[in-house]
Amino acid sequence: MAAAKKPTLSKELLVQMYKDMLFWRRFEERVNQAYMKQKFSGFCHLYIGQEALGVGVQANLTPTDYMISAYRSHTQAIGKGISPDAVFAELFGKVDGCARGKGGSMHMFSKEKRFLGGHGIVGGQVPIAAGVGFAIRYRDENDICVCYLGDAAANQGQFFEALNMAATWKLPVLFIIENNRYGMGTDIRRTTSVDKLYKRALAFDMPHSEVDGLHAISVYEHTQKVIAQIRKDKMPHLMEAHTYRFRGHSVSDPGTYRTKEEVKTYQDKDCIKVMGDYLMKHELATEKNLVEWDKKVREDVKKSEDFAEKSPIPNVEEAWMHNYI
Amino acid sequence: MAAAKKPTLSKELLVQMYKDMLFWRRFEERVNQAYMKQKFSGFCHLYIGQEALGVGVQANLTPTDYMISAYRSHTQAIGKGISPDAVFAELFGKVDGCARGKGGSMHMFSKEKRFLGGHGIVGGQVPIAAGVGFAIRYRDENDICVCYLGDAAANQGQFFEALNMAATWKLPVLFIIENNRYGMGTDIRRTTSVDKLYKRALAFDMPHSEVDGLHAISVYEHTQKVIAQIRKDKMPHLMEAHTYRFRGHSVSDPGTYRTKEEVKTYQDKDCIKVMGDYLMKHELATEKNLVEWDKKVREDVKKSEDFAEKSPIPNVEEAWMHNYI
Amino acid sequence: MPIKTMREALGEAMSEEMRRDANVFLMGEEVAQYNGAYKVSKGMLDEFGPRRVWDAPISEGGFAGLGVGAAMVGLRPIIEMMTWNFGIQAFDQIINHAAKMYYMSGGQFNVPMVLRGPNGAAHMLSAQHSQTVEHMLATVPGLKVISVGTPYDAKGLLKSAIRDDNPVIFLESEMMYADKGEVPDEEYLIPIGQADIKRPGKDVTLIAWNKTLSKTLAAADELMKEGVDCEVIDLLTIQPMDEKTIFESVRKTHRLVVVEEAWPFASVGSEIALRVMNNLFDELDAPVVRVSNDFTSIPYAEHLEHAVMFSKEKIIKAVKEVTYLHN
Amino acid sequence: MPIKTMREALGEAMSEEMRRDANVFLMGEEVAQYNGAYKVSKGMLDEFGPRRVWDAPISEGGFAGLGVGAAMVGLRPIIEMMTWNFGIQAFDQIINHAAKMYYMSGGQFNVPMVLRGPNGAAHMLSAQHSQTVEHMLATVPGLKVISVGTPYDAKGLLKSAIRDDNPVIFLESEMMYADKGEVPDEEYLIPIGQADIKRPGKDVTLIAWNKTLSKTLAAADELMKEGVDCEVIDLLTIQPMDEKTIFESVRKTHRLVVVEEAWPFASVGSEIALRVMNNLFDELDAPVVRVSNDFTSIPYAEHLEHAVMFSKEKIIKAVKEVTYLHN
Ligand SMILES: Cc1ncc(C[n+]2csc(CCOP(=O)(O)OP(=O)(O)O)c2C)c(N)n1
Ligand SMILES: Cc1ncc(C[n+]2csc(CCOP(=O)(O)OP(=O)(O)O)c2C)c(N)n1
Ligand SMILES: [Mg+2]
Ligand SMILES: [Mg+2]
Repeated sequence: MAAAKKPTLSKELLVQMYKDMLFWRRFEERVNQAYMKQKFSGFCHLYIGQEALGVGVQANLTPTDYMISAYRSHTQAIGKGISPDAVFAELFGKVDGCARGKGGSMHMFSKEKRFLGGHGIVGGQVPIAAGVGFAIRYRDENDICVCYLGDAAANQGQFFEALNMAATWKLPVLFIIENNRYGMGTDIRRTTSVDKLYKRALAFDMPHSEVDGLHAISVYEHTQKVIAQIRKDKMPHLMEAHTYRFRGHSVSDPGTYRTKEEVKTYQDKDCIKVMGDYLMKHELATEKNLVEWDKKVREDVKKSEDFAEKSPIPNVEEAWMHNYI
Repeated sequence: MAAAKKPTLSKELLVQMYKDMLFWRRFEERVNQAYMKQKFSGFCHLYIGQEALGVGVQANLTPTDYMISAYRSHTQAIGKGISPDAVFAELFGKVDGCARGKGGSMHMFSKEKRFLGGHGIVGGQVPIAAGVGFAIRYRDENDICVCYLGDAAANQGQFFEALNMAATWKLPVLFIIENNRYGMGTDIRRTTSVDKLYKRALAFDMPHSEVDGLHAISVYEHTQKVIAQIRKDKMPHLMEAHTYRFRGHSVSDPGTYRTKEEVKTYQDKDCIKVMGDYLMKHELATEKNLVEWDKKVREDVKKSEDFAEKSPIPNVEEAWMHNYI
Repeated sequence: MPIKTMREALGEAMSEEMRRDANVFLMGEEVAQYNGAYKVSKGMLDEFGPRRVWDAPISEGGFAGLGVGAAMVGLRPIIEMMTWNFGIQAFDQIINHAAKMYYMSGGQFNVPMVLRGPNGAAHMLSAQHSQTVEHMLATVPGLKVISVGTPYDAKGLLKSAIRDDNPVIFLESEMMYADKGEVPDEEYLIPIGQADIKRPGKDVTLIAWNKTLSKTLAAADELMKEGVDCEVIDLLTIQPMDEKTIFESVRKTHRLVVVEEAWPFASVGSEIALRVMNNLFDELDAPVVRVSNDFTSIPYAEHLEHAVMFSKEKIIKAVKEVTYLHN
Repeated sequence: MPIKTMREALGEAMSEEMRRDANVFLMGEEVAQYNGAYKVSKGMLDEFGPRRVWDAPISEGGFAGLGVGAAMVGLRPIIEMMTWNFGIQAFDQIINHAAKMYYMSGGQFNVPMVLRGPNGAAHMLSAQHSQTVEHMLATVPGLKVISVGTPYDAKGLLKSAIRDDNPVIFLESEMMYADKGEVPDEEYLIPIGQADIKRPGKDVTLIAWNKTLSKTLAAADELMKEGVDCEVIDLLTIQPMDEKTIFESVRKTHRLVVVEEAWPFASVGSEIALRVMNNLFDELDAPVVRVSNDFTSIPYAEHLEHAVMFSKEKIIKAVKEVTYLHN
C-alpha cells in the first residue's frame, strides 16, 4: 500500500491533490444540498467517493490536453480548469454557466480549457474522443485526449468501434473506465461476462492496465507512466480504474441495491481520509492544516454557490440561439 | 494436412460434402452467368471459393438448428435445406422464390428450414442471432443457432454488443467469422489492429477458436467439437474461419485490389480440387465418378434455373402485402 | 372505478399479458432488480422471476436486435427503452430489421415485439434527453406507433400492442407516470388504430396525444369560458392513423389545430394537415394550425425550456387564430 | 460549358475544398484505395495521400462520432456514408451529438462536418437498401440538409456545405452518379437555403429534389404538350427550407404538387403542404397533392419495385388532379 512507503512525490503535489479532492468533495456536497433545497432541478450525478481517480489523472495533464467525459463530471470539469463559479452557475441555469445555462448538470463545456463535455448518452463521448485523438494525430501535435466512461458504458457498441479505430490508427487517447461497479442499479457483473473490464482492450491488441482508483497517489503514479507512453508511442491505452460512488446513481436514487456493508467497506477507504492520514503520517500536514483547508474549501465552495445565485438568468432569446452558428 | 492422414470420416459423409461443395460452386457459377446475361439485377455476392467452410459447418447441423447469415448466402441457404429452385427463383424475382421475389439475392429466408436470412446491413444479423439463442435458452431447447458474419462485420458495434449478451447470458450461438480477408476492397488488416479476429472473444471471456476454412474436413471435424461443446455447456463460441473468395465482392466488382499472385495461391488450394484429390487418393472416388458427379450437378443446377425462369412473377398486389401481418 | 397511476396501468398491462402468454418476456435496462428506472415494472421480477424479466446491458441496438431474433422464432418480447433518446441507438434494428423482416422474407418471419418507453422532454434535462420520436418511426412501413396520454388508454393499448403480431413502438412520458385516472380491474383491450374523442365540441377540432393531451384539454376548458367549444381528439395510434375520426370531426367543426411535442418539421402534425387538405379542402374555414415545440434543441434552464415548448397558452392562441378570435 | 458527371462534380467539389483548406479530410468505407464504392472520390487518395483520405472500418456510428470529435477541435471532416441506409447506424451520433453540440455547449463547440452519400432506392436492392432519410434528419434542429439532383448543383452546394460551420447532411443517389450536366471549370458556390426554379411555368407548381427532379421535369414536358404549363422548383436545401421561392411560385400558380421519394407519412412533402396552407390558404385553388413512394417497404422484383415508387405517370396524374384535368 502506497501509504506505508516514503513519499516519492513532492509535498507540493501531494498537498495539492489533497486539496483538490477536498474541494471536489465539498463542492459536490454543496451541489447536493442546493438540489435538496430545490435550487435547481433535472438530473444530478455526484462524483463523491471517486475523487482520487479524477484528481490523480488530472495532475498529469497539461492545459492543452483534451478531456471528455459523461454526465458525472462537474468536478472533472473543474479539474480541467473550468472555474467552480461557472460550473455552479451552469447547475443553476444561469448565463455565467459554462454552457450559458443551456447544458445543465450533464453538459459542462469549455472550449478554452479544452473540456469537451459533459455528455448524456452513455458511451456517446467515446468515438468523439477518438475524433479528438484523430485531430491530434492529423496535426501531429503532442497532446493527448483523456476520455472517461463508466463501467456500464463499456457494454456500448460505439465504445468498441472507437477502441478499434483508435488502436488501428494509433490515436493518442487515454480511455479510462471508471469502474464504480454499478451502472445505475445494476452490478456490472450482471451485464458482462468478464471480471476485468480492461479485457475489452484484448479484442484490439490495445495497451491496457488497471489501477486502484481509490488512492490518488497510485492513480497519479500509474497514469504518469501511461501518459508518457501514449505521448511517446502515439498509441491509445485502455485503463480500468476501480472506484466506488458513495451516493446513489443520481441525487434521486436511494441506492438500495447495495448492502450497507459494501458501502461501509468503501467509506472506510475514503480517499480523502486515506490521503489526510498519509499527509499527517509523513509530516506533510498537521491535523490543524487539514481542518483549516477544509474550512477554506467550504468557504470557496459557498462563494461559488453565491456567485451562481447572483448570476442572471439568460435572456429568453438565448433559447433559440446556438442551433446554428 | 488433412489429406495425408487416413480418413476418419465415413465415405458417405466425405462424398456428400464433396458433392455439396460442387453443387454450391456450380450453382453460383450459373447464377453469375444468369446475371451476366441480365436475367436479373441488383447486387449479387457469390460464395465461390468459400464452399468448404459452409459445407463443413452445415454437415454438423440438425434440421431444427437455426442459421442466419449476411448477403453472401445463396448456397448457405441451400445447405440449410431451402430448395435450389426456390433460391434461383428468388434471384429472378419470381413468386416461387424463397421470399416470394421480394427479398432477392441478399434476402433468402425459410421459416420451415429455420434459415433466418439473408441480411443486407453488415453486422445487423448478429444481435438477431443472439435473440434466437435467447429463445432457445428461454424454451430450454437443445438447438443451436449458427451466425455467419464477414471479417469486416467484426468491426461493427452491434457485433460486440451481441457477443457480450451471448457470453453473459450463455446463449447457444456459434458465431462464425468468415474471414476472407477483405471487406469489399479493403484488406481487413487496414481496418482493425489485430492479426486474429477470434481475439474479439477475449473481451468477453468467450470460448473461441480458429480453423482453416479451406478444407471441408478440417472445418467439419473442428465444428463438430465446437458444436458438441455448445450443446453441452450452453455457451456461445466465436470461431474464426480463414477462407478466401475467388471472385470480386459482388458480381460487379473487378477485384483489382488483390494481386494475381494472391488469388492464384488460393486458387491452388481450391477446396473442391483438394477434396477431389483426397477422395481419389483414398480410393473413395474415381476420376470418372468426379466427372459424372459434376455432370449431374450441372444438370441439376440448370434445372433450378429453368424452374426459376418458368416460375411466374408475383402479382403486382404483392408489392403492398406483408408490411403488416 | 379504481384510480390508478399511469405506471401502475402499464405494469398491470405487462403483468396480465405475461400471465396469459408464457412467450411474453420483458427486457430493458434496470427493469428487473431495480423495478424499472421509472418503476413501471415494479414487482414483475418478484412475480415472474429472472427467466422472464431481464436487466439488459446498456446496448440498445444489441438488445433491440435480440428482441427481433427472439420474436422471429416465436417469443413476444417487450423491450423497454429507458427513454427513446437512447432508443435512437436502436434505429438500425428497428428501421432496417424489425420493420422490414416480415416484408423481405415474403411474409414468413413476422416480429411480434413491443418497444416501449418514455419520450419527449421531462424537466430540465437539456438537449440530449428531451426528444420525441413518433414522426421518425411512424414514417417507416412495418411499424405500428402508439402514444398514450391517460392510464386507461395506456393499459388497454399496451395489452393490444403485446398481442399484436407486428413490431409496435409504444410511447410514454416520464412526466405522466404519476398521473392518475380510472382503470377498471376487469380486463379490457383498446384496439390499435382508433382515435378517441376525449371532449366533444362543435367549433374547432384539436388533435393531441401523449403529454399534449392534458394541456389541450385544459386549454379547451378555458376556451369554453370564452364561448369556444373545442372537440379534443386523442390520436392514440399514430400509425396507422385513424383518418375517419379526424375527418368526421373536421367535417363538423371546419377548423383544425394539431398539438404535438415534436419539432415543427415533417411531423405528425404536418401529415395530418396534408391529409385534411387533400380530403377536406372545401370543408375548411381556416388554415390548419400546428402547435408544437419550437424548432430548437431543448435548453436546460427552466424558463428557456418553458419558452420553447408547447403550452396551454400557445394552444389557446392557435385556437383563436383558426376561429378568427384574435385579441 | 464542360459536361461532367455527377460523380465527377462531387469529386471536384471535395478536391477543390481540400486544396483550399488543409483541415478538410475525407473518411468513409472504401473512399481511399478503392476510390469510392461509387467512384465519387476517384483519384483523391493519389492526390492527397493517406493523411487526408481514410478508409474506415464498417463502424458507421463510430466514424461519424470520430468526425464530431475532430470537428469540435478544428478539423472539417467529410464523412461518406456508403449509403444512408447504413447511416441509420450513425443516427445517435448525428441526432444526439452533432446536431446538439453547439447548442448544449452554449455556443462554444460547433461541428463543421459534412455527412454525405447516396440515399433512396437504386435498382432491385430490396427493402434494406432503398430508403430516403431526409425527413428523419431535417426534423432535427442543428442539422442542415441538402439533397441534389444535378451535377451543377451537386458541386456548388457540396462546396458550400464543406465551408459551412454546421453539420450538414448531403444526400445524393446511386442512380444519378453517371448523370451528366454542365459544370464550369471556374470555381462557383451555390448558397445553402435557396431553391432553384428549374422550369418556369404558370399553371401549377411542382416541387422536387434529388432523383424526383428529372422525372418531374420529364412530366412537365409532357404536360406542356397537353397545354399545362408547370413551374418546377428544385428544392435543393431541405433544411432550412426556402419558403420564399415556394410561396412566390404558389402565389402565381395557385396549385401545388410535391414530388418526393420518401414514404408518405410525416415527410418533407407534408411539411411543405402545412406551410403553404398556413400561409397561402386563400391563394390555393386546389388541395396540395403529394406524389411519393407508396407506404410500403421496397420489394426486390423489378415490376413490384416500379409499382410502389414515384413515377412520371404518377406525377402527371397528380398534376391533372390539381388542375382538374381528370381524364
Ligand atoms: C445510451 C444510453 N442508455 C441509457 C442511458 C440511461 N443511463 C444514464 S446513466 C446510466 C448508467 C451508466 O452507468 P456507468 O456507465 O457505469 O456510469 P456511472 O453512472 O456509474 O458513472 C444509464 C443506464 C443513457 N443515458 N444513455
Ligand atoms: C452497415 C453497413 N455498412 C456498409 C455496408 C456496405 N457493405 C456491404 S458488404 C460490405 C463489406 C463487408 O465485408 P465482410 O463483412 O468482410 O463480408 P464479405 O463481403 O467479405 O463476405 C460493405 C461495406 C452495409 N451493407 N452495411
Ligand atoms: Mg458505473
Ligand atoms: Mg470479408
